[in-house]
Amino acid sequence: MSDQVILRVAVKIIVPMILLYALYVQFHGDFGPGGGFQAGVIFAAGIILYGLVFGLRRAQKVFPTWVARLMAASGVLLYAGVGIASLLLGGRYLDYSVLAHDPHHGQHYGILLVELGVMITVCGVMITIFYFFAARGRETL
Amino acid sequence: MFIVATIAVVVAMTFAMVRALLGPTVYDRVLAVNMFGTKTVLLIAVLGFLTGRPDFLDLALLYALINFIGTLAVLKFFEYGDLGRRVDSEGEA
Amino acid sequence: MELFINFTLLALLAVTALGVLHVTNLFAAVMLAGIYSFLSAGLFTVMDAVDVAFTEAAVGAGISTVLMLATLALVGSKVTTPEFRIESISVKGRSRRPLLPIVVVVFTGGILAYGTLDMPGYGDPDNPVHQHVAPHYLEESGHEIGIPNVVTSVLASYRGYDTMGETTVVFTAAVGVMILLSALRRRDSYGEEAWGDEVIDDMDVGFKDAFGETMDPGLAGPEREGPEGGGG
Amino acid sequence: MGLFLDIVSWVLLLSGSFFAVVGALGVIRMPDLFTRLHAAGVTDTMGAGLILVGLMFQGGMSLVTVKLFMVLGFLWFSSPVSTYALSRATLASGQEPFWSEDMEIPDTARIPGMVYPVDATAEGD
Repeated sequence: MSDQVILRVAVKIIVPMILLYALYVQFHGDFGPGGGFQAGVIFAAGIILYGLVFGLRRAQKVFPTWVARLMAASGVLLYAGVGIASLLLGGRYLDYSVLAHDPHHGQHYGILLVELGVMITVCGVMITIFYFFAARGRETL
Repeated sequence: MFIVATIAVVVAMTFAMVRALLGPTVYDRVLAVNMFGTKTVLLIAVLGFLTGRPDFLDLALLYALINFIGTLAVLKFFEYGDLGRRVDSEGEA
Repeated sequence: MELFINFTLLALLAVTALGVLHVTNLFAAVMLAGIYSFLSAGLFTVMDAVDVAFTEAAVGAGISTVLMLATLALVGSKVTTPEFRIESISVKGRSRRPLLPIVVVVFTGGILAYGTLDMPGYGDPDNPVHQHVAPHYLEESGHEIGIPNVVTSVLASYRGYDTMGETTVVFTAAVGVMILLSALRRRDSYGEEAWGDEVIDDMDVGFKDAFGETMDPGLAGPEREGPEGGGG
Repeated sequence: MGLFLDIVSWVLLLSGSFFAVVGALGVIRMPDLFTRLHAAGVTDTMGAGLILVGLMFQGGMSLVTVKLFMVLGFLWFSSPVSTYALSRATLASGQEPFWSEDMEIPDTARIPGMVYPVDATAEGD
């Protein structure tokens, strides 16, 4: 099989756009449709597209497995940590109003952090699952 | 006028689906699914104008970006039988 | 007009579902599942559930096709034909026809459809859903939370516990996949001398990087055979 | 001016709908995959393009138009690439298009390792 230049060039152009769009979905989620879960999935889809065309090994150089696993765990940790922080600041668990002087700002920070946690976890989980499945597939070849 | 466009898109979707159901080879089905994705992008865009809320365009944008991935995954699978390989010979083969 | 679109999309959805059942090639089923996802995203859009449609778009079109294909790579795309299954059942003694499942399914479906007759109409403001907390969310979200998208404020703030549980579930799913596939790999490694597969070695190296050098010797692959030239 | 824009957008929408339906019809009616690809290309370029440009006229100078423009850009970017990949994979799988008997296939268009019926007949002679 000769090399597929068209495919690789196209993917090189479109992957950054997908990643950028994931960030847009993440941070625009307060105003329009979208949020952490969708953004995480889209980000992971970008990495997966890269892996599909450039191969698993190169994708794992760009986005190492341990990073994906670390993300999967640390997102949940961030989410729970926001809850703990609001406990320590005198509120109830996951009550973001105490995170800042103004309850509105507190809610903003809280939602931002929580959505970030969701995105990090979902992205890490999706990429981890893809890596595992793709690696298994290679064994059966 | 959006109504005409909507109906046309829905009819095109139906045709694409007939091809997906009939499709003698798997590649016909891939083609049908790819076309179905494009038609969904159009449907969402037109629906946004039809109902007077063009905010739905984010969704159309997402489909336009993501539709590509499924198609590529399927094709790669058929050409190489697995998803983890690089798409040329110099990679790992 | 919206009725027409709804009906057409629902009819197409039903046809796709039947098609998924009908085709015996699992690749074709995956393709049709992709169409199913597109259709349901369209329906969600018509029903104004843009956030749900967004999720469907991202997951259905992007990830699930890839993951289903990856699964097919592991299990193969052959499906056992119904004739074969009937034979395998009749071997046990009584010759059973697949009539009973159909009767059960039709009966259950009929009961469910009958149950929907008592439900309030779609979008009816008298729905129980719209009576209790939903009005509060809609009216108070503006000055309690202060962000324009009510879905996000419900998801992340009012129902923060639920979302945290969901995130944990997603994380648990990843842990489950890792455990299942790692266990399979481990069993393989006892029997075989070498992996013959650098990719998995790479993954093990990543594992070591993340969690230190203390690894179960059964899990760790053999030494990597020098630097590979690929990837560049 | 508003009426003029409306008329332009109607014409674009109508012709786009026409191309979408015709292309979809072609996807059903065409005999093999490569000709079907051609028909699907009509819906992807003309159909989607005209409909989206028609919607742009309705959207006016706003963010909506920018988004429509991006959608159109991505569609016109990704759909030829996936058509290319699809036709390539189909060729590699051994399915052959309707070659005419004496058709010249240039070397740049050949896929290494694939046997073309034209060569087979030439060698046979």
